[in-house]
Amino acid sequence: MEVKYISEGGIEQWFKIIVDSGKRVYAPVNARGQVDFKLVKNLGEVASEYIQTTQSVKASVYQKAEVLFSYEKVNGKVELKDFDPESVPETVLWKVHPCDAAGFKPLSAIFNWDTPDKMHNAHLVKTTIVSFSCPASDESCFCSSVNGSPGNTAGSDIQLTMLPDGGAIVEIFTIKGEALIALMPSVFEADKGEDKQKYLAVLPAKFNLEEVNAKLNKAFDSTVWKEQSERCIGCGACAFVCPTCACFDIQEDAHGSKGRRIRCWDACGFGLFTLHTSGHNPREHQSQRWRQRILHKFSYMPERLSVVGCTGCGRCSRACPVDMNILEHITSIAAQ
Amino acid sequence: MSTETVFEPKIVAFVCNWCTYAGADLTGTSRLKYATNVKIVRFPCTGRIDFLLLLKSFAQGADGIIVSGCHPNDCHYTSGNFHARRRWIAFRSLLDMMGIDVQRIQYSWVSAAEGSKWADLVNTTVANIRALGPYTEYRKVADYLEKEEQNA
Amino acid sequence: MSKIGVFICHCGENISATVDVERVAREIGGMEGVAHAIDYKYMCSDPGQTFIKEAIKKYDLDGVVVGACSPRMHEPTFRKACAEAGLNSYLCEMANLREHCSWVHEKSEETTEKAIDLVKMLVQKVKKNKALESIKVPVTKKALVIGGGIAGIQASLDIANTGHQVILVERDPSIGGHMSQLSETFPTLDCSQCILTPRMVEVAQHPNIKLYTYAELESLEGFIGNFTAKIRLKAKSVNYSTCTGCGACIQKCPVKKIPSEFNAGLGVRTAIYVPFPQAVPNKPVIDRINCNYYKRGACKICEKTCQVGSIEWDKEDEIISEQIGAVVLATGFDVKGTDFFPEYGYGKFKDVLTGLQFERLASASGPTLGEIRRPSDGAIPKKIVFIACAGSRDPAKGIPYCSKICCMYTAKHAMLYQHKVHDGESTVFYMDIRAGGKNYEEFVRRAIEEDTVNYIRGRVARVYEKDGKLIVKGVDTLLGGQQVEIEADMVVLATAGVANCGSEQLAQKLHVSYDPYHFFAEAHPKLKPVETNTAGIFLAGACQAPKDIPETVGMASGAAVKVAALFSKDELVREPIIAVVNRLAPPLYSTCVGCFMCETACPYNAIEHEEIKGRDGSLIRTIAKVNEGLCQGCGTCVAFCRSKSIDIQGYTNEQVYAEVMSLLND
Amino acid sequence: MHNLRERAAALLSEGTVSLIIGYEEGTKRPRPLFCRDSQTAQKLIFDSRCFHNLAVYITKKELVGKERFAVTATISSLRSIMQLYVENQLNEDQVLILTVDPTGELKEFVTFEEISAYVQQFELKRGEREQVILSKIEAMNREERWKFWMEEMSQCVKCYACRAACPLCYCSKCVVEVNRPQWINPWPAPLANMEWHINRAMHMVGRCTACGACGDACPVGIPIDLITRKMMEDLAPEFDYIPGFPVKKGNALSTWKLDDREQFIR
Repeated sequence: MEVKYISEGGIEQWFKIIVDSGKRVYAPVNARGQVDFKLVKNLGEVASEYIQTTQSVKASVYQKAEVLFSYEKVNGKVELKDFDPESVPETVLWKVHPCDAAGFKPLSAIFNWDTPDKMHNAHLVKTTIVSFSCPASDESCFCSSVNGSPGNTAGSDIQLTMLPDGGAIVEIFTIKGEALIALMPSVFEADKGEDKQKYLAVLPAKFNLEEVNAKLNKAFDSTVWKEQSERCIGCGACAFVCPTCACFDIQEDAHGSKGRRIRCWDACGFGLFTLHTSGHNPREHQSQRWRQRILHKFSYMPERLSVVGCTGCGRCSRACPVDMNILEHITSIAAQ
Repeated sequence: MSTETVFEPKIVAFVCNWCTYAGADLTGTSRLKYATNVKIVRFPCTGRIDFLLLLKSFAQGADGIIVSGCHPNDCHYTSGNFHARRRWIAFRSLLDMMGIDVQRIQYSWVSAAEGSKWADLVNTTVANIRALGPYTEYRKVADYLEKEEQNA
Repeated sequence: MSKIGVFICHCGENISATVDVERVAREIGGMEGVAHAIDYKYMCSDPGQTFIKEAIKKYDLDGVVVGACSPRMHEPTFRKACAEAGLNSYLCEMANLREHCSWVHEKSEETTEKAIDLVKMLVQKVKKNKALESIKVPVTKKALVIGGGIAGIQASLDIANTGHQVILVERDPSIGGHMSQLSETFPTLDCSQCILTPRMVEVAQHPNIKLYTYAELESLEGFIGNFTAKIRLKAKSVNYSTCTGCGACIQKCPVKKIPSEFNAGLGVRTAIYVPFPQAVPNKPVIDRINCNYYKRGACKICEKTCQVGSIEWDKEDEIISEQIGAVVLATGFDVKGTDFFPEYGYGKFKDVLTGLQFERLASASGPTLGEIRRPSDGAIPKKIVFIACAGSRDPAKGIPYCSKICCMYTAKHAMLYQHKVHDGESTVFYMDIRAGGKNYEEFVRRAIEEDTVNYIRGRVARVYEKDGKLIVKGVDTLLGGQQVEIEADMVVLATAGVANCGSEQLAQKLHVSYDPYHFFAEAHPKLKPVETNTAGIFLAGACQAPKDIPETVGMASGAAVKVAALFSKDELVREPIIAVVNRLAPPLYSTCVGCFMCETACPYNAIEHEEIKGRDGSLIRTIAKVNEGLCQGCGTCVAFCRSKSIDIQGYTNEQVYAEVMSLLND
Repeated sequence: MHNLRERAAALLSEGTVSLIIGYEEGTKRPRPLFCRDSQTAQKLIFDSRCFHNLAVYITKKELVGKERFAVTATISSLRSIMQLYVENQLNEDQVLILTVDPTGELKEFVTFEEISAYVQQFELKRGEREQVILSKIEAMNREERWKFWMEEMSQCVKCYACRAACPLCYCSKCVVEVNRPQWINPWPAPLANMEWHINRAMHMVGRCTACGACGDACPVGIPIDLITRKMMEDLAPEFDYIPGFPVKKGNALSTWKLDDREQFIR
């Protein structure tokens, strides 16, 4: 890993070069009273003074609905158009929080679990992640409880830590990162030896992951699920804002002689998610779906994919209309 | 104006079987001529016409829509057209609220005896929609891929 | 994949003249799921139908689309053909290439392309069609006839004579209608009452006919074979079971100056009255509007004179309910009054009469006992002018149609006048003489040639009074529009025949459609002249359009046969075009959540509550269920159901969706 | 301070009801609470901060079961509960409704009529937020409205939180899950989203009581509640109903008047 310094002006020039290089740049933008990743053309658009974007950066990497393949029947013959990895444009994700950057590891673990997911991988190959360490956090944040931290560099190609002078500590971790630096090496100065930790939010761990894991191993039949989930109204908000949720649905979009197969986001909280054609539903009650959500992230994934399915971004807690606060619920499980 | 430059709108007509469909039959038996742009879909009653079909028509490329049935009090099913009328009042104000062009939907009562009214309705509607031009505004968002490209 | 057969009809030249039918068949033949597509000169002909039947067997078709005329014309024909070839008849659809395409467009590329689209649309629909079985409903073999004129009388007798029960409802105190008011009838000049009254008596005495006079239909619920009619029996104030019809009360009644409806206002009647001497039933009713007792609370003379104490002062309207299987509408027509004509004095001139009033003057039972006398002074008119087309064929007056009977009765009137007043002089102003009908033309010629009636082709602009005479100003178009002025003693207007008052409201009660002039609409102008769009309700006589007696009688018998045919079976087979609530396997049972908003939406109260119970009998859910008998298949509930739990057979969501999509996907 | 907690505790211990759905303090604001014992009942609160429309739980059989239960209801919830009555979704023997009137007095209702009589005295008015956004939209021309809503709709992620939060979206199978035919594309896309929200609004005509739960639940902040609210406001005079005041005689779209407006019909 390489550490450098970049001045405020340097950041501006570098950002301009990145945009001019023709890459799509997504960065947090404050619009409609919400901060979310949007396509940006200049640094001025990028939001500041916020704790967390409403949706995770995931939403900027994958479309919410993606065409796996399309087809057309022309005089009796079917013409098939498969997904083309080359069609994915070079993308830079700017000002990603460490908890979002860290999300790509669990995502890859799921998508490449048995057979590698062509589409998922194509997106990652074309994406460079410039994360910014977190100077502040709120009551929903808990990255430090799930192997993360405000300065966590996992999943980042480059991480910036903003300094009082408007400049930043630049940590470069990957070739993709270096390539981005190489667009304008001149603006990068030698590391000034600043202590990164000084500029990070202070966020003590709220629970012990191993402890929770141990509890969960025995919790399958616990009454806790019903107690916690009674007020859950079964909407998919938590899943749709989550940086690691990967559940999807396959849909056919057929019109006369042409059509396409579409992969779109889904949520394990939906009643229909596991409904069988027969009418039988193995996860008939919301409590079972809630249990699935928690166990999947905190038990099954660590066991089977040796990665935690949660990065502690706290978005689900913020998005939940009925205050299903994941931090509160996990700590209560840990305390049992 | 040369024929190539004339915009030929696609118009779908949702009509009831008892009044307007029969009225359109009368237009035929009376040999009255009208534009070929309109194609009739037959329903038992205007009460049967689902607002989603109208939305779908626009999404699938219709530039205009005609919805027509029996005059008030003449509904073969007594009140199907009254229910329909309410549905359209609500639907219309909703579409307007959402910024969808309500001028592209022409509602009408055409009885089994009004063959000439049907011909006239079709011709004027075609003319109106032609003046409004193709409904690309709506169609543009119909296929989300295009939307994504606009993004990029 | 489906195997659809498509059959494109040339309809002689009707379709092929503007549509390239070969191309339609060719292009459709290339469609996904189309197994066979041909075109032929006359698909509805025997060989045409044979093509379809053979193709069904040969290609094992699972759907048929016939591109021909309107389904309203030949759908039954082709569905029957399919059924005969073993294909469920509801797997056959028609594309309307004639009324909706070839007849309304010029020959062009577009016309052919439209035809292709129309067929494609039905092909996509038929792919989603389901085999349906027709519904059987019981038939109540009792008919309701509304209106006791010659039409209603004839229909009642004909139905009754087939051995079925009939209920005849008449608004007035007696049956007979307009025909009983007529003097002689064209073209034979036989006395109207002489031929009518025996029929009236027959009705009264017929064991299968239940007669309700002075009664009106209150409401009609239900459907073909299973109607419930509520009938209002207006209070007659006279107990018919005891009344002997002696007429003493009528003699004594002090209120004597009420204009007689029967005499078209030319005569008078009493407050307790029988409309005319040959009335059936020949028993009086009290006209409460004019009766002293009901007006002022005092009199009761009739009660005193009545030997059998039949007067019922406190009698109230009674509403009875009858179960019936069919209805014949025979409510007849009415004529415009002279007050409708400003140019002829708005009815101010006593001696300007309507044809109907003249009938009464000429009738032996009339106010003048058959002598033609002026209402004003009772003098015998020496000069009389008849004006044909008074109102009729005059769009400006809102009556563009021809009233049909006027030409003939005007000729008759002139003839009767000449026979009664030998030195009289009669003139007829006419537009055209329409004397189509057996012996009709001969009849008119007789009036002109033998009875020297002076026919002037032209319109009368004005009629005004000048010292006791009526001055008729008109033109003779045959004499090059020359002005004609006649000093007449009497003017008779052949006023237009119009729909009877209240016919619009009645139509709405019965759910039958009516034309712009409020005449009831037949189901098909040529092939279903006595049926209405509402199954089980038939038309007889002038309530459908003005017509003369023979035509009316013929139509009444026609309607009677339709009723008899309906009553010939115990069960009626109905089209299965009805709504259905989906049912699924447990634990879902149905997607219906039982909000029952459909219940309020249904015009036929066809939505019932179905309780779904568990094995232990405990209530699981209550969902909607459609009554097969009551549902008429309008589909309002379908469009209304939020969860799409109700669908309508024959027009299912899948079917209409496929149609619409096929029009637009290209 | 009202005696909600004591009353709740009593109801539970006496066994009058087996469950009370109410509010407790949450991490950010009050949140729904399910009490099954008098001890939990001590967590109950009911004040102006209580926003959630608890009527949404009434139609969830897996929660309320077959036994008698109570719900603490705000005015908004009461309006929804009335509509649920109209739509045969709850029976008077199973539900006890608790509310606290503006004077702080605890009230209990069982029948539709009782609720109706109480709700009658409250008028349904636009709040500040509604006023601001709606007047903005009302000022726009058609093209601007289209642009505005397309921008909003392109945010929708089809999480259906709006549907889940609405007490009147109780269908066991929503039209968006019907796929024969597939009326509305199930994936998030501007048009599919637009169609979903138009459909939702149509299904709400004459039913929506403007509780705002859908808008509140939307994770991406689309003001969808205003669509149905605007419809309610615009159509109430037309179809003679009082906004947010359900009556037991069908629904605005399942009934009609002979003289309903029709100038737009040729």
